[in-house]
Parts: sequence; C-alpha cells; structure tokens
Amino acid sequence: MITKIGKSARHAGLAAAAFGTSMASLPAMAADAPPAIDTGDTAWMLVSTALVLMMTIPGLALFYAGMVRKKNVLATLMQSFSICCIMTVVWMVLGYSLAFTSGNAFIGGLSRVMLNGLGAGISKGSDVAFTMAAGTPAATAMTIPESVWMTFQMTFAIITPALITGAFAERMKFSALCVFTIIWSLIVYVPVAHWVWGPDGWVAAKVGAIDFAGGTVVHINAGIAGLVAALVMGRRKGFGEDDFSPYNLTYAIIGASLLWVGWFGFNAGSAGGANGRAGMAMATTQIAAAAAGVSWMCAEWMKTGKPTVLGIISGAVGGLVAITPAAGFVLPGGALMIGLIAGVVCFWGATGLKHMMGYDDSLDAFGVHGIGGIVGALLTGVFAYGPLSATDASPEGVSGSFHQFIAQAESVGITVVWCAVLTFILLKAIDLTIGLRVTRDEEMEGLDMSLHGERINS
Amino acid sequence: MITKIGKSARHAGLAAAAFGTSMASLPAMAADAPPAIDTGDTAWMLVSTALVLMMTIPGLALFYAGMVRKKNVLATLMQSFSICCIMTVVWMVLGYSLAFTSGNAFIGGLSRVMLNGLGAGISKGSDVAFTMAAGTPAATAMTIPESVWMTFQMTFAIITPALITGAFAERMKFSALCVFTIIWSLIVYVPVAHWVWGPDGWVAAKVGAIDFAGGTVVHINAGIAGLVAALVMGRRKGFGEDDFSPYNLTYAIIGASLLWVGWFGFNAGSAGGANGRAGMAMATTQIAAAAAGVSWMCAEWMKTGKPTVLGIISGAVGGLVAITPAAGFVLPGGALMIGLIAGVVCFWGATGLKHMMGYDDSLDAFGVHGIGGIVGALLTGVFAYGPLSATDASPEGVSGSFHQFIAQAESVGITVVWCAVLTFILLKAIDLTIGLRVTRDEEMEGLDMSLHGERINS
Amino acid sequence: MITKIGKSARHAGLAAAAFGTSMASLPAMAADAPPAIDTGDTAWMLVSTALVLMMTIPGLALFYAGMVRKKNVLATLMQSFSICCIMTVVWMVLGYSLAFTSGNAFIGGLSRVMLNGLGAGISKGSDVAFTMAAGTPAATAMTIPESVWMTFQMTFAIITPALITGAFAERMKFSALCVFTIIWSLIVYVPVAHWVWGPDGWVAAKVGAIDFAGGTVVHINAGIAGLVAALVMGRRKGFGEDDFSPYNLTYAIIGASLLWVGWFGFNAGSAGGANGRAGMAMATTQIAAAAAGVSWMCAEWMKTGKPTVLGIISGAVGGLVAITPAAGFVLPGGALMIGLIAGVVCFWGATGLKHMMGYDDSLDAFGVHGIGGIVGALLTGVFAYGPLSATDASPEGVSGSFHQFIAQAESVGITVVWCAVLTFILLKAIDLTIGLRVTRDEEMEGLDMSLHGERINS
Amino acid sequence: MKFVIAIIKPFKLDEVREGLHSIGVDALTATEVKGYGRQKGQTEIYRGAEYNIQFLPKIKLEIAVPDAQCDKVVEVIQSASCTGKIGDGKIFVLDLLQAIRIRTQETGENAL
Amino acid sequence: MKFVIAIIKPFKLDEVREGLHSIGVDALTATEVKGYGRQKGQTEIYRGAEYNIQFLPKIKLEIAVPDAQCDKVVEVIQSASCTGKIGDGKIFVLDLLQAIRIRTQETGENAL
Amino acid sequence: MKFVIAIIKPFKLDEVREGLHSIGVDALTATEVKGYGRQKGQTEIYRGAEYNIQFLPKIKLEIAVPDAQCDKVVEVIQSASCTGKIGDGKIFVLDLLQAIRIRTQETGENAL
Ligand SMILES: Nc1ncnc2c1ncn2[C@@H]1O[C@H](COP(=O)(O)OP(=O)(O)O)[C@@H](O)[C@H]1O
Ligand SMILES: Nc1ncnc2c1ncn2[C@@H]1O[C@H](COP(=O)(O)OP(=O)(O)O)[C@@H](O)[C@H]1O
Ligand SMILES: Nc1ncnc2c1ncn2[C@@H]1O[C@H](COP(=O)(O)OP(=O)(O)O)[C@@H](O)[C@H]1O
Repeated sequence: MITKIGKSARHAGLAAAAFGTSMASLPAMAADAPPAIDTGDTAWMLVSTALVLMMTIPGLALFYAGMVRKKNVLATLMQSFSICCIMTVVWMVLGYSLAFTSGNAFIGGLSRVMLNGLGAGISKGSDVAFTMAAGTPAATAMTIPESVWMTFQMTFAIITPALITGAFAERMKFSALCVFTIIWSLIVYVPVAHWVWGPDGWVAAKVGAIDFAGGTVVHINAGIAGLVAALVMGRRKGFGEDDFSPYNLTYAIIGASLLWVGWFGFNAGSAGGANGRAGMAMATTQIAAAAAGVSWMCAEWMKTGKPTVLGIISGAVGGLVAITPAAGFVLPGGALMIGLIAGVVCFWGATGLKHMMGYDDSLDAFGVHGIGGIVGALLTGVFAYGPLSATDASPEGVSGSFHQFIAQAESVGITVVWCAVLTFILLKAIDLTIGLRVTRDEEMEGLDMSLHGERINS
Repeated sequence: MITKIGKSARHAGLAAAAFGTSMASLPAMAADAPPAIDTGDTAWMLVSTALVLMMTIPGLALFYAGMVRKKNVLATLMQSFSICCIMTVVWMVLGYSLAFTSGNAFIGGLSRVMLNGLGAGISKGSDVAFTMAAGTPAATAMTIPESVWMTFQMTFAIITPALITGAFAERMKFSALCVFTIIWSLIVYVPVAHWVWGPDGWVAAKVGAIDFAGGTVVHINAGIAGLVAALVMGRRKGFGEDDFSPYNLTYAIIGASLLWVGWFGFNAGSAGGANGRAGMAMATTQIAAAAAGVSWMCAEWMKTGKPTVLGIISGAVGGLVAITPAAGFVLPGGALMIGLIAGVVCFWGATGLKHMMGYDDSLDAFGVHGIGGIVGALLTGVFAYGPLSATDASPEGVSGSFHQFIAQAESVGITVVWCAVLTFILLKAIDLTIGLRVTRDEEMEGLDMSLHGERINS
Repeated sequence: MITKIGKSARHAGLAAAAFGTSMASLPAMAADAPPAIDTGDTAWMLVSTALVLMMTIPGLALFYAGMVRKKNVLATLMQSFSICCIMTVVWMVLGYSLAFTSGNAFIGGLSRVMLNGLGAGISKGSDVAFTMAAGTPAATAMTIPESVWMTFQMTFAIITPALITGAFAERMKFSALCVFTIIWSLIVYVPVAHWVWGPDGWVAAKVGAIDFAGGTVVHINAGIAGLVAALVMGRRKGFGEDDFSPYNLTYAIIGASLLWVGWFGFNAGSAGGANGRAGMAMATTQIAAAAAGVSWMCAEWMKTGKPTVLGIISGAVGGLVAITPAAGFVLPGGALMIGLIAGVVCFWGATGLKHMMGYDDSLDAFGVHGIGGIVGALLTGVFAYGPLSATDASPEGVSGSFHQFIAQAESVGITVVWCAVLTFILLKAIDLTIGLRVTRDEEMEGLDMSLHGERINS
Repeated sequence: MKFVIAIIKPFKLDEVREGLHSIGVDALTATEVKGYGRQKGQTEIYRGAEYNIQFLPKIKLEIAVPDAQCDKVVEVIQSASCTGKIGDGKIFVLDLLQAIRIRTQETGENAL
Repeated sequence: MKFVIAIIKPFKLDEVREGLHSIGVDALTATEVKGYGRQKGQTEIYRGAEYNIQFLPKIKLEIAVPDAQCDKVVEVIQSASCTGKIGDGKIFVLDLLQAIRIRTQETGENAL
Repeated sequence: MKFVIAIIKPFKLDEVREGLHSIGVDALTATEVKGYGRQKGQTEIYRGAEYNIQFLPKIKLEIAVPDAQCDKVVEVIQSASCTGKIGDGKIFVLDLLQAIRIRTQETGENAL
C-alpha cells in the first residue's frame, strides 16, 4: 500500500496563510481579480529564504568543516559552497519546473523550465500572489509572489545534497561530487518533492502522513543517501586507528548555531506567511532543539563522564531535524518530548549504532539526519494536535493516533526505499565512469591540497 | 521609596504597535471579536526573535571565546550554547508563566506552566493576536500571536545568564554553571521581569522610570551578577602575572558584529511591531553603538598610543548596552551623546576601575554590561523625548529631567540590591554543596580538556 | 554629454512599493492625510538594513581578513569595523542630509544635519510614511518611516568605503584610513549618491541609465577608488616574491557566505518594500551569484587544473556585484547570463589583468568590485526587461537595447572619472600631510602588532 | 645515547610511528615545521597568482635513543618515510650527553 | 656550554620559567610540540568514538647554558615540572659548541 | 658536520633565506617558536590591561651544514638578521654526527 505524505497539511498551512491572517487578500480572493500579495507574509518569506540559505552557507559548511582534520577543512567548506552554486543553476534550469508545476502524478511539467514566465505576476501597481497549479483542481493560493516561493524552495533543494556530504567527507573526488549532486537532485530529490509538495503528486493525492517542513523530503532523503554513500565508498584510510579528532570545533559550533537560527526560516517559513502557525512552529523548533541538546548532553555525561561540545551541538541539530516534520502541528509539550527522545536516539545513532555496524559515516549525516528524521516523522504521528493542522478540507485536522503512526512509518519506508535504490545505482555508475574516491596518496595528503591546491596556514 | 521601572512606557510601545500602525487590527479591536494579528508586525517579531537568538549563539559565544586562552575556547563556547538549551527548557516549563501571566504583584501565575494553552489562539482562518493578561484591567493588546511573544521573550531569558559567564570565564565548574543558570533565572531574572514587564508587577504599577528594551532587567542584572560572581569566585590562577592574552580575537570580532546586528532585534524588536518606533530604535541603536566604538577607540588611542581591535569592539558593545533602555525614546542626537559617554565610561570601567579594585571580571561582564547598563539607564532619564514615549494614558510621554534622572537612579538601585543579594546567597549555597570552581590542576590544564575532554587542534 | 543614472527607475521601485503592493496606504495617499506606513514593507526594510550591516561586519571584514597573512588579520578586520563606526557618525552628522534632502542639483541641503527632525513622523497612534523631498515636485512617496530609510541608506554608506580597503590591505596607516574614509565619503560617495538617488540630483533629472541597487554608486565607486589607491600606494614589500598565501581561507568563506546572504537585503531591499520586485530581485541575485561562482570555478579548473575555494567565492561575489544594478529589472534568464559572464570576466580581472598591469590590488577590490560593477552596469542595458522596470511616468519601462547599453556606458564613464580624480587628489593630500603608508619595518612586522598592539595567538 | 632528528612528510607520520613501534621505540616528540629545500617550486594558486610557496609543511621528529638502537631507528625512519620523490626529508644524528625522566628522576638510558 | 632540551607539560611552563628566573636564567625558547610516549592511551571522545589520541600537547624548552650552570638548570626544571604522573616529560642535554648573540656579535658564554 | 640553530625575528626570515641562498645554502627547516629573553617587558594591551607578554614570537631555523661552510653560514645569518635592537636572537652551533637523505639514503655531507 502506498502512503501519502503531507500534501493536505502542507497546503493547509498555505491556505491558512491565504485566508486567515491577511485581511487584504480576502476581498481580492472573493472577486475574480487576481489575489494581491500580503506584504507581511512576503516580508517573512523573503527573510525565511535568506535564513535557509544561511543554513547551508556558512552554517552547514562550518558545522561539517569543524569536524574534519586540518588537511580537509577547506575541501569540506568547498563542498557546501559549490553545491549551493550548482543547485541554484539546476533548480533554475529544470528542478523547480519538474517539482512544482502540474505534470503527471510522478513528475511535474516543463512550463517553468529556465523559470520561464516567473516575471509575469509583477506589474506596475499590483503584484499578483502566486497560485500554485492555477487553473487546475489542485490550485493552491498563496499570499506571496511566485518568485519568493521559487527561491524559498530553491534553498531547500540546496541544503539537501549538502547534508549528504557529511557521510563521505575527507575522501570523495570533487568532480564526482559535482556530477552526483546534479543527477541525484534530479532523480531523487525532485521527484520526491513533487510527490509530496507538488500540485498533483501521487503521494500527495492520497492524504495520510503529514510532514510540515520536509522531514521526509529533506532529512530522511539526505540521511539515507549518506548511509548508502558511506557503504559504497568505504571507510577513510586509518579509520579507527589514526587520530581523527576534529581540527577546530569552534567552526562546528558557529555552524550549529547558524543552523539553529536559520532553521526558524526552514520551519516557521514553511507556514508560508507570518501567521499563528509560523509562530507556533518557531516556538516548537526552539524547544525541540534545546531539549535534544540537553538530552544528548545528559546521555553522554552519564555514559562517558564528560559532556562535550560536539555532543550538545549534535543533539541540538538532531532535535531540529526531528521537529521538522512536526513543527507546525504539535504543541510545546509535544515538541519537548520529540526533542528529548531525538537527542537520546541520535546519540545512539551516531555512536552506538555506527560503531556496531562499522560503516564510516564521517560526520554522521545518517546518524543525525537519517535517524533524527525518522524519529521525527514517526513522533509527528504521535504528537500531532488536530486544531493546529486543520484545513478547510479537513477542519478537525490530524491528531496523533496509532493509525497515524503507521501512516507515518509507511511514508518513511517509501522514501527510504526509493532513495536507497537510486542513490546506490547512481554512485555505482559514477564509480565505474569517473571514479568516486580520491587516490590513497591524495587522501593522505589531504583534499585541501590535492583537490584544490590550497591550505590553511596556521 | 520604591521606584517603578518602565512598564507604562514599555506597554506604550506595544500599544502604539497595536493601535497605530496596523490598520487591519483597528476594526477588530473596536468590536468584541478577538483582534486579528498584523502580518507585518508578526513578520518583524519573528525575525527579531531569530536575531536575538543569534546574539547568544553564535554572537556572545564567539565574543567571549575570542578573549580567552586557547585551552578554554571550547569551554567558553559551551557555556553560551548550553545556557541556550537549558534556559529554553526552563522558560518553557516555568519561567514564562511566572513572568508574564497575572499573579500577584511580585510573581506571575501558573496558568502557562508547560506553555499550557499557547496553541489556543491559532485556529483555521483567523489567528488571534495576543492580549497579555486578557480580561484583567492590566490587559495589553498586541498585534502578534502569543507564541511569537513567548519565544521573543525566551531569547531575552537566554542571553541574560549567558552574559554573566564573562565574569567567571576560565574557572567555573560546568555542573555548577548549569545549576546556577536554572536557579538564578528563576529567582532573579523572572521576578524582575515580572515586576517590570509583567501585567501586574509592583514596580510596573507605579510609573516612573522607563526602560525600553531591558537595560535593567537584562544588562544591569547580568552585570551585577557577574561582579558578585567575580568577587565570590576569586581571581584566576596567574592573574596579573601570566600571559592571559586572547587566543584569537577574530572570534571576538565576529561575535561583536553578530551582537550588533542581532541587537536590532533586541531593541527595534522591543517596539512590538514594524512601526515608527522600531525604525527609530534601530537608528538610535546603530548610532550609539558606532559612537561608543569611536569614543572608546579615541580614549584608548590617546591613553596608550594604539587603538586596539578589542577596544573598538568593546566600546561598540558598551554603546549597544547603554542605548538599550533608551532606544525607542531618544532622538538621534541623544543616541550620539549616550554612545559617546558610554564608550568612555565603559573604557574606564573595564580598565581603570577593574584594575583599581583588583577583582578578576575575566571578560568584563560587569565592566561593559553593568557599567554600560547603568550609564544607559541614567542617561535615558536625561535624553528621553516625550513624543516618542507617548502612550494613550500619558499622551505627552516622558521627557528628560532631573526628576526623571532620579527615578532612573532609584530603579537602578533596586535592581542592583535585589540581584546582588540573591546572587551572592545562591553562589555561596552552590559553593558549599557541589562547589563552584574547578580544581587548580583542572584550571591549569584548561577547561576544554578537563571539563569536556576536547581541544582545539592547531 | 552627460548621462543620467537610475533615478527614475530607482524611484519607480519605490513608487511601485508605495502604490502597488500595500493596500493600506492607497486611501491615505488619496486624501490629504499623511500616508500611513505599511507594516509588511517596514518589516522587510528593517530586516534589509540588518542584512546590509551584516555584509560589512562581519561579512566583508572576514572575506578580506581571510585572504591576508597572519600578521595582518586583525588589522584587516579592524578596517571594516572601524569604518562601520566612523561612517555611521559621518552619515548621521552630515552625509544623509547632503545626499537625500532637497538642495541643488549637485548636492543636497542641510535640513537633516544631525538627523534633525527625523523623529517628527512618529506620533502616538499613527506613524507617517516617509515622502522624500516632500512638498517639491520631486517628491517620492514611500511606505516606511524615514528612520528606516535613513538607516538602510546608512548601511550602503558604510560598506562602500569598506570595500575599498581590499585594495590597500596590509600596508595603509590606520590614521590615514580614518581620515580617508571621512573625506572620501563626503566628497565622492555623497555627491554621487545625491546625483543618482537624491530628490533633485542632476544625473537623476535626465533619465537614461538605470541602476537598481547601487552598482555605480557603491561598486564602481569603490572599485575605482581601490584601483587608484593601489596605484598611488604602490605594491606591498615582497610582492611577487615572498609567500603571500592567505592565512586562513575559512574566514574568507564565512565572509563570502554572509555577503551573499546579506546581499538579499542590499538588492531585494532596494525595492523599498516586500513586493514582487523584491522577490524577483532576490531570485536574480541568487541566480547570478551562483552562476558566477560556477563560471569562475570552471574557468579556473580549465586553466590551472584545480578549482579553488578562493576562486568560487570570488566568482560568487563578482556575480553579486554584477547583478546589483540589474537585480529588479531582469528576468531569471538574464540573471543567469550576467552571472556567467561576470564570473569569467572577474576571473580575468583578478588574475590576468592584474598580473599584466602589475599593480598590487591586494584583495582585488578593483578586480572584483570595479570590473564586476562595470560588467553589471553594461549588461543591465542589455538584459533589462521593460515590465519589471515600469513606473507611472514610464509605463513601458526600460528594455535592453543598443541605445540603453550606450547610456549605461556613459554613466559608468562619469562615475569612473569623478571618482578617480577626486580619490587621487585626496590620497596625494593625505600622503603629503600625515602619510599614507606604514614604515617598512611596520609592514614587515605586520600591522596587527605595529598598529594595534595585538596579535592572533596560534 | 643519540638524539635523532628527522624531517619527514606530514602524511608519513603514522607509518613512521608504526615502524618505530615495531622495533620497540615508543617515545618521540613531533613538531610541525616548515621545510625549505630542493622541493621548492611547488606552486599554490591564489586568485590565479601562482605563489611560489617555498616553505612546505613538514613534521620534525625528535627521538632520544640508546646508542645500540640508533642505527636501527634511522633505518626504520628512512624506509618508512621514503616515497622516492623530492622532499622526502632528512635524518640527523646528534650526540646526547644526558637524559632525565622528569617524573622519576631516572637518568641515562633508563630515562629514554 | 650545554644545550638543554626539556619536554614538559604545557601548564607547567609558568612554574618552570619562574624557577629558572630564580636561579638567574632568563632566556629560553619554547615550542609547542606533540609528544608520544608512555602516556599514550589517553582517550578523547568525539561523538562517542573514543579516539586514542596518541600525540599529546607538550611544550619543548630549549636553553643554552654555561657548563657550570647546567646541573642547576636541569634540577630546577625537573623539580618545577614534576607532577609524579605519567607524561611529565624528559630533559635532554647536548653539547653546545658555539653561541652567538646576533645583536652584538658576542660569542661563547657571553652570548647566552 | 655542524647543526646550526638560529633564533631570529620573524620578519627577518626572508632576508636570511636570501642571504643563505647567495652562499649556496638552499635547505633549512623553520619553526615558529616563542622566545623569552632580555626583550621581555614588551607590553600588549588588552582592554587597558597591560599584559607583560613575556614570550615573543620568533622563528627558529635549523640548518645542517658541512664543517667548512659553518662559519660562513653563521656570519650570513648574523648579518642578515641583525637590527641592532634587543630581541634579535641567537645562533647556536652543535656538532652533527650523521646526516641521511631519506629519498636516496645518501649519508654524510652528500646528504646535506
Ligand atoms: N641541510 C638541511 N638542514 C636542515 N633541514 C634540511 C636540510 N636539508 C633538507 N632539510 C629539510 O628536509 C626537507 C626536504 O628536503 P628537500 O631538499 O626538499 O628534499 P630531498 O630530501 O628529497 O632532497 C626540507 O624541506 C627541509 O625541511
Ligand atoms: N626517547 C624520547 N625521545 C624524544 N622524546 C621523548 C622521549 N621519551 C619521552 N619523550 C617526550 O616526553 C613526553 C613524556 O614522556 P612519557 O613517556 O609520556 O612520560 P614519562 O616521562 O612520565 O615516562 C613524551 O610525550 C615525549 O614528548
Ligand atoms: N640562552 C638561551 N637559550 C635559548 N634561547 C635563547 C637564549 N638566549 C636567547 N634566546 C632566544 O633568543 C631570543 C632573543 O634573545 P633576547 O635576550 O631577547 O635578545 P638579545 O639576543 O638581543 O639579547 C629570545 O627570545 C630567545 O628565544
């Protein structure tokens, strides 16, 4: 059986923004005139876009770079930065159109290739608010210009492949990374985004599982791809023997902090406007991140006797991941529980599980994003609170229940399978053609010098 | 005689936001229907919350970490980050309710324990704006959801204890820090916040002194607590003899810069919405910070012959502190004066005074935040400009005068006494139970390794 | 013949904000009552101001500091930070009034000296939106308070001289820098800003060239001043022989990333509100930055065999510069072309051209900002799309054409000549009085220690 | 006793340490140094400027050894750190008059 | 003359310097080094992975001393830097043929 | 052979290297060190606290030279790095028993 991830609820968020909080747009919607934008909602979505961009550069770039050895710091930063550049072009040329325009149930259309027509809604004296899939039965009205929606979604398409790089840090060829990013985003990310968030995706069509801000599309996707990559590429030379201690955790804390701040754009921005749901999503995001930081720290303190910096920031990021699918749908108490659980489970994922299995997920892309994403997706089914996820179509919303828990589990399963299979095939194909991994000597010398001809002098 | 700190003016800011700038809410307020939120105000307060969070992580964390020795960099970062996590939970569980719900004149009630009922205002199609203490005579209407107000205030509750850590950097036990943070915030911060900003606090009830964005509640409170802690804990081993030069001032500049940027959320956000007062608060904040940076730099240049990086950033932060109580109430000229004075006085506080008295306020939590906060509170009484602080209740607002200056001084006195006494008792109690300070050997080895088992490799 | 830069179009952006997207202000404008502010537009402009401030501190400070040698890291950071402080005061005291109030065609008036009267628009219950040059025929209505407009423009006045410092890094006296900043901003920046953006500037009066967010006023101005400074001051000792490799490119990446994020405020904020043009400006900014990063990287990869971190970030910044004059006027396809071209041309400017000519533009202030600014200004004339730049006065807007291209070229020429001549005279005057350059020994020892008495310990 | 100083390529450190371990030498001191030698001419590229980076990162090892073990130690370092490419480094042997273990005050070969 | 090399725990630096000062030795050169020795096995924990950090931060002191002062210097360093715990470090004494003070061109013991 | 150790001011590095190059010495090893000596008393000012920074950054050069070249090398270093101000540094000469070039296994003066 096929499960349905999040469309109704997601769109509910948007619909609430359109109908609820902005009085200006109400009359416009009623008449035949195209709906005007709401400046408050637009302001918040412009900011959210900037915040999510900041999550990748410099947030994630630093978070990861702070955990590698000195000889790989620049190469690790380069991965996030170059993915930001590459994905922007990919999204602009093809990705956005395939994900967010009407096509068939499996993939969107080509009407926005090269962002053709994006400027149409702007005209002197009256900016038109975007209606996704306008003219189709799946039409979803928003209160912001399409350019803002497109760019906001672009930042999600950027961070997802960037998250994966944590799994194969310190050993992947840069050319392979570029090719992987382009193809993976088009064959894994874009379809899943269309199924879940697109106007006519097949998963969205059968309401069931809910996903507020991308726990499945972004985090589980990235985590699973990371796990597959870690398995396909093998361990770093010296794994378990040499000194792999992080060069400068200061960078990792700056990165984690900017991820946290930027996540307000990710989660509260997913409300589509500056409304009550955005406020609640910000509150729950903050609470879950903090609770997970505390719970990882306590677990570690009890187990090893020392609470570490790397521990508390990893916990906080794990909490942010776990609250992502739930942010706009749970009450503060639920967020607290999700955070506390996620912190402990991610601690186990990044330490116990990884060491038990023996794969080298260098910076715990799977341990934090994969595990945290799955925990969050499941717990969303437990703690969802009806009135927060209410929509016109389903006024009572979705509440936590065993049935909902199962629906969430199925949606996780679908994503895991699709992502794992395609990622595996893609990596094997790249390995057979241009090769995935640097040579042993390059790895020993460090990627900074061998791939980019630069080094940190200090 | 007991003075009254800021409530009327503070609420004036909110009231202005509610009644003045957002047309949408006007009709709603008139009728019996619950007031709708204003999306523009909500957008700005969402952003302000993110900005104030960014002040603590990574802003303050880096500002402080950049001034310590290499062996304590991570431990110093850890203090701000862990306080962020811990205070979020404390605020959610108990702090917010005790500070911002109706109770008695000294402490709030328990109606929002665990943020119970926070989700009530969000319903499909019409988000309700928050009215603090709704149904009581002290009711204050806002134009944003309660979730946003709660989270915005949470970021203030986070940064206040984090500021204190500058006073005892490089020598406090981490377990003692956690305990201190939890108890101090509940017995010092929360009551003062209630007296000043809560709906029925005793200080607020007798209008007199004004405090726009928390000069008293946040900065004087933190500065005095820091001074007491520096005195109770004693100096660092080697103080005045060994080389205590900062490891990497780059971090301190990044931190000071992010504090500056984030302070726009702190001060302009304290207007409660995106209105003229917010704009003026942003302008005065910018001017005072810059003027104080320039004046510290010049004082130092004249005295020692060299303008230092640490000097100019300390001055700027001192200016930001000093303008905090005044931001929305003074004209640009007043802000310039406040900045110029604060820069010189904080220079004296962090250099002359500290060395004269011989206490070891490691990173000048008192010298900058305490002194700067007091300077600012007093000068607010000198430079306040009536029309900017006008409210419905007091249409001519508060203008600078000798009488006002005295009122400000009294409010400072109350805060100083309450904070000093309770902080002292608390620190002594912790010292007698779990101990405040690391052992001599741990201090020599550095807190990074001895407390957290991590180090910066470089 | 004299060309006209941008006024009509710039004001068009503002007018669109005032008339188009905010329904609240429409009735107010119609009547005689002063126009009310729009909270959504105000929220976005408050945020944009914070973002542009973040571009300079810590963005640009880190971008530059990451490229110098260890002994000059703090001094380089100090340049941006102190310019931020100094320019704030200059702008407040004199700059804003001379640039943005009615005066004559060449310079503004003195009515806002010391920001006199800035608080007038804020009154209890009704904040008045700013109308620039109210009461004159050049009146331009906005939807935000004047305090916000003033502070937003202040951040532009800050970043422009800060950009120049890249050209003479590692060798300028700090006192000379302070003097240069104050005078240069008043004799070069302020007049050009008045001609182009002021209410009655002579350039603005003869519509022709267009400049959305300051490609001419900010980037060409800074780039040319940098080139002149590099020529006047001569090369660093050891140029071309000693090891000048960057101390820590990590800082440069953080800086470039924050520049990118902050540029959303710079470009999308130049729309004057949260409207469709802001959304489109954000989208084109993102696309051009990414495309230029990719094109520099590819050019370098092909030429030297290795894609460098410094390369891709320089390319991205070059793309951001180039899109600045075009951001709100071009479609995504045009932005892609501008980015791709700018990346390659800036690569040539910072590598080929510089080495060919032999000047020591230390951090490529001219190579990136000058060249990128010129490329952008010219290409704006090629890719401008009429409907996006439409105004009431010119409903069909400006479209790319050979005629427009020539107009753009002339506007570039005017700026280049004015800036080059005055900068040259100013630098010579400073050199003859207090001296421009540190002594040889100070340069060898490093500016951190010799000018500021501080060092990075590591 | 002898004081052996070896300048090696950084990424050879682990191999050398393992080699020494296998002959029972389990104590040494390592320092990050910059080497200048024949291997000059390696260029790094910053903004297209090909800086001639004359000082290259190397690791300096210092090992105090009993006379009897000295040749063996030199041999092991040499073979473990040799790549055959320019820049492999040098080994220097100095005479060591005295050694003291701080913890125990032991002296001479007992202290190594 | 002798060339004394001491490897000590970083946090003992100030004590050693004061000890040396008290016997009139006021010049030395210090280097941050990584030490590998018996003290191995210290573990650092990163994300629950107990990395065996084999190289520990140490400070290396180099002090050129007149023959007459050598024993005293060694004694002072030994007693000031001894904690009795493993990893305290070593002191090595080498022979020093010549010393030159760059500023004045003085040589021999006058140059120390 | 001799093992020359020179402690110099950091900004003299390039000049010394050029001086050595001019007499045909093209290999050396440089380390960032902290020097403690007469030049003490330099104060750095942090928030008005005049810390007495006793350890100043210096560069240590290590150069293995054939006996014949030793005096020349010392002379060149001395003259290139002398500023006449306090803190210029020292040059120490030790005896070098053996040298091995790792790449080729050459030994003795051929290895230098
Ligand atoms: N005479 C010397 N004195 C001190 N260090 C030396 C000497 N010769 C070589 N070195 C060190 O050994 C390293 C490698 O030497 P190099 O000449 O580059 O390669 P090779 O050993 O293959 O000839 C140099 O970078 C330098 O650190
Ligand atoms: N034979 C040696 N040669 C060079 N350095 C040594 C030698 N033995 C010890 N060291 C240095 O001394 C430090 C302390 O030695 P270790 O064996 O850990 O403790 P202990 O001195 O208490 O036996 C080591 O980390 C290393 O830097
Ligand atoms: N006896 C010594 N042993 C080791 N290093 C020394 C000795 N004397 C001086 N140095 C090194 O030389 C540097 C310069 O010495 P100093 O006494 O400051 O100046 P000067 O050489 O002009 O007398 C010191 O910082 C220290 O690194």
